[in-house]
Amino acid sequence: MIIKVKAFARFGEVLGKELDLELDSRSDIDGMLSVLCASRDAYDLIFDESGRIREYVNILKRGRHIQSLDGIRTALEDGDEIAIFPPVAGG
Amino acid sequence: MIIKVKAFARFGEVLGKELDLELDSRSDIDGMLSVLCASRDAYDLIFDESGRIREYVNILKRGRHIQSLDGIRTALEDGDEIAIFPPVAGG
Amino acid sequence: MITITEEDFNIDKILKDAKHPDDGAIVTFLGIVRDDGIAGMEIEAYTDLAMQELEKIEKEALERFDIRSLDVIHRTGTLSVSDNILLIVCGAPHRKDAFAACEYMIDELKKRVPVWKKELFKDGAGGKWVGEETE
Amino acid sequence: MITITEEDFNIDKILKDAKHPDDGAIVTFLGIVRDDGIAGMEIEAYTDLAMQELEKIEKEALERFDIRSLDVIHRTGTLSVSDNILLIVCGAPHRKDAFAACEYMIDELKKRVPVWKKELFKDGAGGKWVGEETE
Repeated sequence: MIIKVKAFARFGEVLGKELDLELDSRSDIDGMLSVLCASRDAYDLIFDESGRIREYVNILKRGRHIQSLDGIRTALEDGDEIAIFPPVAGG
Repeated sequence: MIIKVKAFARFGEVLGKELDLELDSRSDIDGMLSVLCASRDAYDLIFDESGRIREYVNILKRGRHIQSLDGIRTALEDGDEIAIFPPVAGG
Repeated sequence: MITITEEDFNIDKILKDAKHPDDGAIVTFLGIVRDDGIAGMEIEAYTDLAMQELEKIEKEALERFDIRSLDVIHRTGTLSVSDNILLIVCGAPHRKDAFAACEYMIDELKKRVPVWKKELFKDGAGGKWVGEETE
Repeated sequence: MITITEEDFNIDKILKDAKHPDDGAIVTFLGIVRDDGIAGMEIEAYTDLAMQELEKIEKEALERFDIRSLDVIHRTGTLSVSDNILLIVCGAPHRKDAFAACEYMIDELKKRVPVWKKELFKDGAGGKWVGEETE
């Protein structure tokens, strides 16, 4: 299946601003991040030393924070849009 | 001597907006008000039943409140500008 | 800058002129004639003293808050519903100071600056000075 | 109305359109690029979600305060020092509500709306995303 990933601010510079990821069906956020963070830079941006997602990383599925869904176990479906971004700083 | 009086808002409508009063030299605010409030309407606007200046009446000599000078005993000089007005309501 | 005038104003131009490189925030208060079932409003000012008092309040605000500019334009004369009455423009590095100084200016203006407003009745038969009910 | 756009805006026109007969006060917040020794700023938005979140905040403000209108324009793209970034315009019968709702909008916007700013260095060699120091 194809998942659209949008990354913003510095995350967009490291991960790419907008990409289509080809994932196994029945993948979840965790699986998507493994593909997305294959490079050392990308991994360090998203994960801390103990392999946990850094506190300031926001991951949204179709506009909803994954914390309000099933966290990194949130299931993905073909066509999902995942947004990933650092703390907001508009205005 | 000639004293310039400027009256504002409703006071201007009753007393006249701008007038030159011819007063005896050595007149004070009290003397000026006697001349200015010769009519019943004018008197009632400025004075209460007991003959005191109503609380909401502002009288300024050359931009200074007469309370910060000598009150109704504030002396006048030829060419003084006296302003008289109700509570402000701008903005 | 403090201005008392019968003329309307161009806010875009005033904001452009107000901008200072240190500014990150510009807060603007625009007072307009509210339709309280009136035909319009007549505004009178004791201009000399009003200018002095507005300049005094501006100085106080510049001392109290970290702002770069504070401009005030107060109109006089006869205005219709929704017409501009008053513009306050405050530029500051940060927004909290800009908001606070702008509110300080309008609050003090309403208390201290010799300006009066008369609500004009719709039937053309005179009007009522605002604040008269307290007299 | 909520708008996210690369275009600059005409504040006079927006204020004119915002006016409602019930309004006595219109408070405006204008965010501009502050010269912190930078060449300018690049602004990026997650537009779909930013629109949704701004509309949500607008709705909250309309419920919380006695206001008639709350408009927001947020620009994106590359901006220079003193360029307009953000405009918030709030119309209300009375000024206290207009000030409070305008401040509510900007405070919540800064916390919740997915927009990011990159300060561009003067030598042309890249820049720094605002808020990065916390990462």
